[in-house]
Amino acid sequence: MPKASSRPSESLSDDALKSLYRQMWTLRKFEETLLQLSKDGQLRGSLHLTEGQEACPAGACLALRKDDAITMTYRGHGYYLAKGIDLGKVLAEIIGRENGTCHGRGGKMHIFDPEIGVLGANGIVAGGVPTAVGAAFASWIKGDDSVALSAFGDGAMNQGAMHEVMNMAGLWKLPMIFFCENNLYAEMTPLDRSSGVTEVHQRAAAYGFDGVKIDGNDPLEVYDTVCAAVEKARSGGGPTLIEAMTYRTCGHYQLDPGIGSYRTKEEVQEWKDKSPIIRFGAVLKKRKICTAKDLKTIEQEAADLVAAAKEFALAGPEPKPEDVSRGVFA
Amino acid sequence: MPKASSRPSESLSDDALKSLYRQMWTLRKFEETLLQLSKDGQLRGSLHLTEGQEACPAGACLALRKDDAITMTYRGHGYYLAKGIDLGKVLAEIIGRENGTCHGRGGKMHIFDPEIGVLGANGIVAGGVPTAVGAAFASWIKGDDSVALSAFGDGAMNQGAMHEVMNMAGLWKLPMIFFCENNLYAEMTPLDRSSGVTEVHQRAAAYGFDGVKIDGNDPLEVYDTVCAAVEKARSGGGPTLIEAMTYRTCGHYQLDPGIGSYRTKEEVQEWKDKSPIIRFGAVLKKRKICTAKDLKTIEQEAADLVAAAKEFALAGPEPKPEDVSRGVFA
Amino acid sequence: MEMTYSEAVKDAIRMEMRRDTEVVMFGEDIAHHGGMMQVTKGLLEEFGDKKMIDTPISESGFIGMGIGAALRGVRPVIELMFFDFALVAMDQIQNQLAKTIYMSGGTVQLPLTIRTQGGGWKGAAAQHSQMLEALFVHVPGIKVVTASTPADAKGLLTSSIQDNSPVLFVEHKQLYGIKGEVPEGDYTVPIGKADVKRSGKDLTIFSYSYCVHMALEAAEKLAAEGIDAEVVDLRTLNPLDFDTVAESVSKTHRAMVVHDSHARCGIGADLAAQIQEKLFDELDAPVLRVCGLDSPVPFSGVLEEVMLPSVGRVVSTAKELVS
Amino acid sequence: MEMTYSEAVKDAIRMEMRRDTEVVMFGEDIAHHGGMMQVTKGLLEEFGDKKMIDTPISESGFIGMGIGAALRGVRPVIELMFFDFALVAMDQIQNQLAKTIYMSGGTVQLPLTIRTQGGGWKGAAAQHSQMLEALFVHVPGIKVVTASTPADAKGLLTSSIQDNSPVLFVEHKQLYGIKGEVPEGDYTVPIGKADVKRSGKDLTIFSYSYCVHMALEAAEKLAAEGIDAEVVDLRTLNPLDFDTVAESVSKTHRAMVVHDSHARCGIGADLAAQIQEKLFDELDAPVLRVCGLDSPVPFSGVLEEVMLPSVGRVVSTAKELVS
Ligand SMILES: Cc1ncc(C[n+]2csc(CCOP(=O)(O)OP(=O)(O)O)c2C)c(N)n1
Ligand SMILES: Cc1ncc(C[n+]2csc(CCOP(=O)(O)OP(=O)(O)O)c2C)c(N)n1
Ligand SMILES: [Mg+2]
Ligand SMILES: [Mg+2]
Repeated sequence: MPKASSRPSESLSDDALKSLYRQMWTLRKFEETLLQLSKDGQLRGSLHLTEGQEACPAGACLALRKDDAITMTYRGHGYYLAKGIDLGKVLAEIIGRENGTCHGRGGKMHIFDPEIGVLGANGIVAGGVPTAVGAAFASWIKGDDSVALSAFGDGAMNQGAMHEVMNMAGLWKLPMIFFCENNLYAEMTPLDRSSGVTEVHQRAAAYGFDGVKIDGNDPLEVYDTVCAAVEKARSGGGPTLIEAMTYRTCGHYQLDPGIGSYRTKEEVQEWKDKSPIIRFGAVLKKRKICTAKDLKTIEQEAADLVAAAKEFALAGPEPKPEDVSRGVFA
Repeated sequence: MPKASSRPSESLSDDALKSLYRQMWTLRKFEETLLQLSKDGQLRGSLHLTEGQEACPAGACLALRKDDAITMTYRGHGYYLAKGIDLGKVLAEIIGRENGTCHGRGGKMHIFDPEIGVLGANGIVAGGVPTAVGAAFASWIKGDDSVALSAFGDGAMNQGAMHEVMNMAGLWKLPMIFFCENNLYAEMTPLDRSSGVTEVHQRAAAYGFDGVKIDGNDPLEVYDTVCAAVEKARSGGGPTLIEAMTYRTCGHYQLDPGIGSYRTKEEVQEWKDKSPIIRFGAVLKKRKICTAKDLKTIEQEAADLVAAAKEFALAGPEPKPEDVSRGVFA
Repeated sequence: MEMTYSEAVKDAIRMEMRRDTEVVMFGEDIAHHGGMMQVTKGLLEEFGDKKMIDTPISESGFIGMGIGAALRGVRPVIELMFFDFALVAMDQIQNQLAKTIYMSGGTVQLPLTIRTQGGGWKGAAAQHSQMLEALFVHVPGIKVVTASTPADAKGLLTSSIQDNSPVLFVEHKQLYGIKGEVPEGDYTVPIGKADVKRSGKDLTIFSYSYCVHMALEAAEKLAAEGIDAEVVDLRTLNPLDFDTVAESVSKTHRAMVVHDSHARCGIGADLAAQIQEKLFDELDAPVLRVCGLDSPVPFSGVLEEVMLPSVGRVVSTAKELVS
Repeated sequence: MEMTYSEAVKDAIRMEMRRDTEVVMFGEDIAHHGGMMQVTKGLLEEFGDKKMIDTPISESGFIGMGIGAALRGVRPVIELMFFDFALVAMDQIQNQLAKTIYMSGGTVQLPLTIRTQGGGWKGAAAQHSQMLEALFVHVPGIKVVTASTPADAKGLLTSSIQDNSPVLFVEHKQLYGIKGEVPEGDYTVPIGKADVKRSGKDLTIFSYSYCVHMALEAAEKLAAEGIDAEVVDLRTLNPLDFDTVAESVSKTHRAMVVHDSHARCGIGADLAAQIQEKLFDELDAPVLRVCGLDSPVPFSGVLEEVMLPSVGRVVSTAKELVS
């Protein structure tokens, strides 16, 4: 597939662009808060942050309708946030409270909110992709025009389940967007040590649909590309594999420094300079949509949103021990 | 990959060519015997015959050394025969006798003879492919020059495990030959209803190695192609995916008429006319290597081999009931 | 109306597809061919190819897709051709399907039925003969349902399809041909209820699926020798109807379990553990088991015969129990 | 020499790799990074990249490849990062690996060890906390080995690597940091032998892996109340050392089982069934169980705490048992 030729992003209003910027900051502030909560011992277990990859979820979800479906990974905070999940409730979930999105049962790797099409973050690499393809399958069966998007990493390309559902998506021309965040590493393993073909988007040819490689650190390019894929999907044109080039400037999880053993300081710094938030801020300034002060204000708005969410979450009750077995079945 | 440009088959002696012809007849006679045993109630369970596909195993195994490894499917009789398994013992196995290759425990879907590199027929679609890739992996680890070949059907291309090991074979350039017998159907499902890309060999590009499509009903073309792939593999050039176009002129298993519900009489007849045995016999005649009478003689030799094997097998004892739990562990 | 088990299964699917337009079937060769066991023959013609869908050989993929479809208003009935093939899809079944409702905090429903068949005595060897129900009882989140008669097959499969949680409905190779009276029209049998298939007072034989018939046959033989066996068909293995189990054991004070799957960590072990734990004082003898031996299913008929349970083993174990 | 469990595991691998050039390790991030649990750190430097191999995230593929490699003179030691991920590779583990020796009629050897780790109490939730050993005991063909101490870890992993049958060696998240005396140099502990970790006369607590420590702690508490508990570490779950089990039960006449995996069709059920079956007359009370509850592992700490066993539950169950 050639890169998106139409640029729907050009018709985004100034407000929409600002809101996109705010979305990325919200994610960043959200994750900073999670990290702090983890350090404070109020958040259990490992935490997979998105730092440096914010343009992917923000740009992709802006191209989706509320009734479109998404699935994502343990590194999926950005997607459900941008899809419109309640910030307070999801933060409560991540600290295991009863007022959380999933009443504290799921936790940060397992966020569901089907009302807005959030069909699960996932702890198994590629594990949630079939769910999304199943949602696209449902649209195809019922003949409605909703689409599904699944976000996953470059490492997920080598799981069997991914292959199986890509084939079926291609076979039936399902309204599906495979959104690969190629951040060049799977945990500590660089792409060229896990796959003979490092041009991930080329895999699409094996399934008879289009693959495209884009700058995943430009939220507008992400938005335009997903818009094109969505349009194609809604009109029966079948799936698209998008390879969004990006980089996590943090470690794989909170205890991984992310620098030293498998990535050099220079490499990480290079990508920090290409951080989507900084870059997009510069664009907004250059296009005179925001002053430096406006940008600060937006950042602050994001921080305030997250602060309120944190307050809500921390005030939430713990689940009741006697309810432990509730919800094994519907 | 372009089709094999060198034609090692041109230097096969007349005897070797005759033996190739005999090999195909041996398989045919072997399977006719199995079918008869099944009808007579002396062979249990379902039986997946190769009728019409004989050129694939005969041509492919001729290109292998004894110390090369193979795996195959439930429709794999041709491979272990051509690899040199003891005919009597394997027939004994298929009727469940103690003197069978696997002492009657494995049965027809599970034939092992590691002495000659036979690492298992398999009941799970694509289930044995990782074993073969593992054998290639062992060669790579140990730095020896043996190769591995796995034979499977078009339907197997859509299993996750296949994808995973193709990627690793490509990544490490393992000495591996993926041999796909594209007989256009998986059970009763035609290829174009199971895959968006019906040109199976094109899938190889997704893993960074060569794919080639050949006439799988011509044993010499099969031989030449496998020779080229083996040479490449032995010299560190990595894997090849061979898509051998063929057709089973019988049913999927002994109770499937194979005509009517999912394939027309005409379609099947068309392929019967292209039967590799008939075609190759005509070549031998045309090249004046055999007279019509010679061909009959060879057919008879094959029949005699199988008859002797049958006699051996039927004379074998049943396993002892009290030994049922023998061999769960080594 | 008399019909075969296979017809009863089809009847349930057909009626549910007619009643509820959300019901969609998919699996390998189920539509055009009507299924390897021919259970779904004719349904494509009636319901069309957006309701009866042939899939590629991608069990992990299409079972996983069932989850997404179920979360989006489809009620999938998936045919898994052989029980053994569940293993290629195990992550999607046990890490995803079984955990989704719980992980969502009970905020989603997941109406999905997997129909499959297992069992031996066919010379199908180690990879086509397994009964793996214990694996699905061990990992919580999926209801595990079996049926030994055509009527139960219709009633329980109907309930399974109507259920809003994932159900694994396990059929058996040896059962498709058996005949029995099946109620016409709407007919459900509740999930989670065992059934006393034969009443008796000297001991209870617990079983399910095909082995119920083995137990009933053994009970007749025992009756001829003056031993009166009760036969309880557990039917649903998860959730287990322990009330019925307890009632029977409290009456007979002697219990055994018969199944063709492996013994270790099997359903018989589970039941024996629960019975002795909760009804220790009721027991006049240990709970005994007649199960498949702990080896893969051998190909040889002679070996398969001894590896799997038999009426003879059931009878002799029952005698040991009452002696 | 005192070392951590994690160091003991590494010691076993390193010694076997030095001793036997056929031993090769592979898995995700095990070579360059030294493993997510850092167990294999430094081995790449010593043995090179044809002995210590990082794989893609393709568990089904590389475990399957282990089979072929093992049949061709390699002795693979495969790291499966989390026990939960066994489910993506289940066909290769249970339909292939577990059955190959039997299906070959015992004509092949299959020396392959899968090392993995499970267990909760970490807030890792439903897909990263499972102990799935019962699934692998149910389907025959794989030896299932656990170790609760650093010494056992070294001795049993060494035996596992030397074994010519497939072994699943199950470690536990909670164990890596514990310290203990470990014999230097060659040291093996035989597969198939349980170990009395504490001798007692009033009841026996059977356990394995991390929960052994819970049982020992409970035993101390019980001792303070005048109850003398024996603690038997089963260590190998398949094949099971029933002789040691029987010896202990014949002494104490009261038994219970503690594990953190699910109860239904679990190891505790299996053991309870066997004990009551074979030692009915020895038992003064039913065999009781303290297990993980039959729900997925919840994320919330409050819930995880009650879902998993605890010293408190072990103590109170033990008291119930002797009362
Ligand atoms: C089936 C499975 N295998 C291994 C893991 C452990 N694991 C968690 S994240 C990860 C790396 C994934 O890399 P990638 O898909 O590139 O996503 P990224 O983390 O870079 O966003 C691995 C191996 C897992 N969760 N599931
Ligand atoms: C994992 C798995 N799924 C389904 C089956 C049932 N099955 C046996 S053969 C077959 C068709 C395979 O087709 P193909 O790979 O083209 O090989 P062919 O039979 O045509 O030689 C199927 C679906 C199986 N054995 N294993
Ligand atoms: Mg990545
Ligand atoms: Mg085929």
